[in-house]
Amino acid sequence: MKLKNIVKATVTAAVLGAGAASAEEVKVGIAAEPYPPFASVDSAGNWNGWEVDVINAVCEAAELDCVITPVAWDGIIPSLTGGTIDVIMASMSITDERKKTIDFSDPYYDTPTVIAADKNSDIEPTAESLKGKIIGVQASTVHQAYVNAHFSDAGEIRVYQTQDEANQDLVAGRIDATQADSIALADFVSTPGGACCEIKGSVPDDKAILGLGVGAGVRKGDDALREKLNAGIQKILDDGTHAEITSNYFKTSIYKK
Amino acid sequence: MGLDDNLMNEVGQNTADEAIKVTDLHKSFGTLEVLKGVSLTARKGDVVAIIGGSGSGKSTFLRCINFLETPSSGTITVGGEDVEMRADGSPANRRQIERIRTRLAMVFQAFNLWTHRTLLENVIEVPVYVLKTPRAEAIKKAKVLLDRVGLGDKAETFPSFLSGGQQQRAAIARALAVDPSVMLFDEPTSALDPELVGEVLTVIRDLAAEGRTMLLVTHEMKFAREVATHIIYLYEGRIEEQGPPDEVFGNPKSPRLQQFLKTVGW
Amino acid sequence: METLLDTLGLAQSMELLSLSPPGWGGNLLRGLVNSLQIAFGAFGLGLVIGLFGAYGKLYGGVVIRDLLGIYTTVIRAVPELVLILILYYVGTDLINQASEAMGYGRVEISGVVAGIWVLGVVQGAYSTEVLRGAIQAVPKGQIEAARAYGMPAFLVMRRVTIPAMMSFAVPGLANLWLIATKDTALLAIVGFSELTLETKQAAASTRAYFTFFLAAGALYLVVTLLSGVVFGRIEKWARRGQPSLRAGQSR
Amino acid sequence: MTLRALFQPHRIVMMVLFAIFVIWCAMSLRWDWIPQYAPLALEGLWRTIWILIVTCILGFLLAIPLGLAQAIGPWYLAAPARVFCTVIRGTPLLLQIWLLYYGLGSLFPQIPWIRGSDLWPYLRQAWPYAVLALTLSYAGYEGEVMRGAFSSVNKGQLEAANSFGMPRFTMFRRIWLPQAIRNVLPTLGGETILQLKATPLVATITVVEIYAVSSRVRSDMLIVYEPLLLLALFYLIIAGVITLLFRKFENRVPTR
Repeated sequence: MKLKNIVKATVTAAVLGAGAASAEEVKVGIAAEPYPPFASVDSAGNWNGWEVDVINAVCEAAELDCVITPVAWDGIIPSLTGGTIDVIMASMSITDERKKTIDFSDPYYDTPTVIAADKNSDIEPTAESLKGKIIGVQASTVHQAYVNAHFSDAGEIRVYQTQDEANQDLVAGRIDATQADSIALADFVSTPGGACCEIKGSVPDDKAILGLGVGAGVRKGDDALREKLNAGIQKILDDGTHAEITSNYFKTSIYKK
Repeated sequence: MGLDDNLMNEVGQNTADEAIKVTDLHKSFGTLEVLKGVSLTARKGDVVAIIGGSGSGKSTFLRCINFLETPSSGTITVGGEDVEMRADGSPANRRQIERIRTRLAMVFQAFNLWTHRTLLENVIEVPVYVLKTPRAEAIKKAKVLLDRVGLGDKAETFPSFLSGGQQQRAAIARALAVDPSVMLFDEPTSALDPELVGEVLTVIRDLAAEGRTMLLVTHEMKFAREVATHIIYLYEGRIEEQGPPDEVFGNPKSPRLQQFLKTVGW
Repeated sequence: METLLDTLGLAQSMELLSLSPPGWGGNLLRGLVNSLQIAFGAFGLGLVIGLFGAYGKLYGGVVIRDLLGIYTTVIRAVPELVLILILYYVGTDLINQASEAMGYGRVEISGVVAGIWVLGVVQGAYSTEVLRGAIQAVPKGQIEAARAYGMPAFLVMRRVTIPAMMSFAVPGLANLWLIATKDTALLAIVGFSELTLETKQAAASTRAYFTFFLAAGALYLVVTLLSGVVFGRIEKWARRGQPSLRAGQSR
Repeated sequence: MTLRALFQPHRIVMMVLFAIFVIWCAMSLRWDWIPQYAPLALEGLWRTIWILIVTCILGFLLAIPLGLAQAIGPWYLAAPARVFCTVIRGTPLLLQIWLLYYGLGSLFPQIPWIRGSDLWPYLRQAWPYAVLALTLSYAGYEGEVMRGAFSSVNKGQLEAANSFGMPRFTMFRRIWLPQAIRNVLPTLGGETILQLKATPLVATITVVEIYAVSSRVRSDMLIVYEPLLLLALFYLIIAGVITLLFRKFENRVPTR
């Protein structure tokens, strides 16, 4: 009987798939959408990049058995609170708004926020200069919040699922400028694909929105894990692992004391 | 062969021979009472033909006997076994009904063969899946039965590819496959083209001749008179007249029966 | 051959699509396997829900019928994307709460299972309607005959109703299967690494958007066309007893 | 449904339970964000609705030649129409949208004159791609439906028209098309609801319709269920309105 087999297969799949996770395993959530040079997937399906290396180093230092789990950036916080993942380490800035829902570890990197635009344009990272222009940002980021708050005079604020799509539209000329993390944009304009554009400078700081650097997010009250992560971050900062990883990717430090 | 209730009670020792006994059966659809107390007893080997105009309740009566319709009240005894009923006439014991149904093989007006199965599969379906007969044995028997109704060469054909007469003969083979103690025929030739009626009647006639117990709802008066051992004439949910065929057809007493026989061109 | 590819500017595309790294063809195929797995599971789960749903709608009590009515109406009026998000979060939330209440701690739900659950619930609503229509299309007499010969209800369903309704249900189910395969693409938005997400990742990493989107489109199309052939066969088989039955087509 | 049917005991119980659920939602979930986002939501709602209407009309207009070509066209028209419908129906809409937006978007930098053209201000926007993708999708599905509708028009009536010397185009316009449309009318409502359900996909190419607004709320407020539940309610209402409209429309057109 065919139907019976289908039922059997479905039930088996559900039981096998929903098996309880082993207690020690820590699922570290990263964004499923590539965010080079921090995290991107290669054609063999492996994740790599600065942040992935740091995740591995922190987990090793904190003696945690980590599993990297890609989830949609757009739903990464619900995935954490819902238990699909245990930690967010996806270049998430520590902001007051987010702290209402989740807890953060100490920051493990902090970089300025910049505006990139076409080399031939005279755009500057100021509200006056961006008046009437089309700005692209990634959804659910501090940049989206910042642009909404500070560049409300812009002609249009276009919201993308990934920074990559915003970059793509910048190249295609469909947006005039994009705001993102300096490292991510520096990496992008240095590639052949991003040769059209350049970084026009950092935007005026607003700690309340842009946050206090990038930290690891954990569920509220998950203090044991947060402490472990803090210890791990501190350890790789102290023993030079952090600097060593950074030197593999960048020319300067991306950690501010 | 007296079928009268009172008579039957007098010859009580003969109840072992009773194939089927229905007492005071009522059936209503909503406010419409279709059967108003019908009783009938058929002993082994009896062929009871039920005749009557349309709307007289003859098909409903047949369908109540194997609970395709739920009777409103009355009792039904099959092979000496009382069917357990609730006060509202619905079957109290589903298992019992299912068991009894396998002994009452029904032949429908619209054949109702399973169109997704071949004739052979249709015939072995109930023996194999309900009566748990070994498949090989069921197939062997089914082939004999299909041969008997003249469809031996059509065993692997699907019903829809056959004429109505062939389908009805296959349906009779399907009924025979369960070794029924009573066969119920619900106007088996009404849906057939006139030229196909004969082939089906021939099969039924043979079955009657070999002493099968049958209840037969039919419009074929000539045929009824020829094969039946007893005739029941239903009028508006009641038995208007009954008796041996020669009496009922030869010398109808009720004016309604006389009128009825006139209209059907007797 | 190679010069031809070169002149058409396709050589680069071929390289990008090659099966072993640095080509991304392997990723696409992996994504396709995931997509098909989810589609298959969801379709199966949908069938199970649909069968119960159809029987419930036809023979259930008033409460069951009303509940099923609400289920099919809501599911068929709300976009799959929204349902996927709601069911995904509700599902993981409920399972975790249940599991924590029983003292097991949080449970990991694999992407494939979550995808099957989410799409299966959506498929179930459509299956319910398809199967209900098919069951109603089975001639009453055939079911009556089965009952008249003493078949218990479940046996009637297994031996008569379900096989007999197949010929009416297959065209609709074929459509549902195609919807299931295409709906897996929506899971990309929740971050499951199925074909569409793999495609997007490959396209973003190589900037060859056109190449990869076209390649993925071709893969989906192959699945569709092959499914068409397979369902054509199934339909022919299901209709073997009916010489002249024309099946309706709907989306 | 009559009022009486609505007030059967079990339905009253269910409605009470539903009311309790609604009250519970109102009490225990966060709704303080609604005033802040209401204008944006209205804008998004309006965009969803006009995209739906425009793409359905354009798609239907395109579906007529597609259906006609497949039903009676010569092979050099029937074959492409058939391929078009197969491809549209055989691939996910999401992929089609991305192919149009990002695929074409990646080609523009390579073709400089496009940026200089008068069309560029439109090509920069996202909505033309959304409208194009949804129109083609609707045309693909509806073209298949129209093919069946054209084939099922009674040939005798066409012969009758022919015998009165009606010009071919008049015959098409006066007899064939109205009957074909009447044939598809019952399915059109369902197809339009399917199109409604396809509209949120355009949010992934930055078109701010109602779904995109709910995503914005979700990410701004870090809440999950509230905007999604409200969103589902919106779609239910729109789908209900579509059903009612088509029912009214159908009643006006006598069938058979």
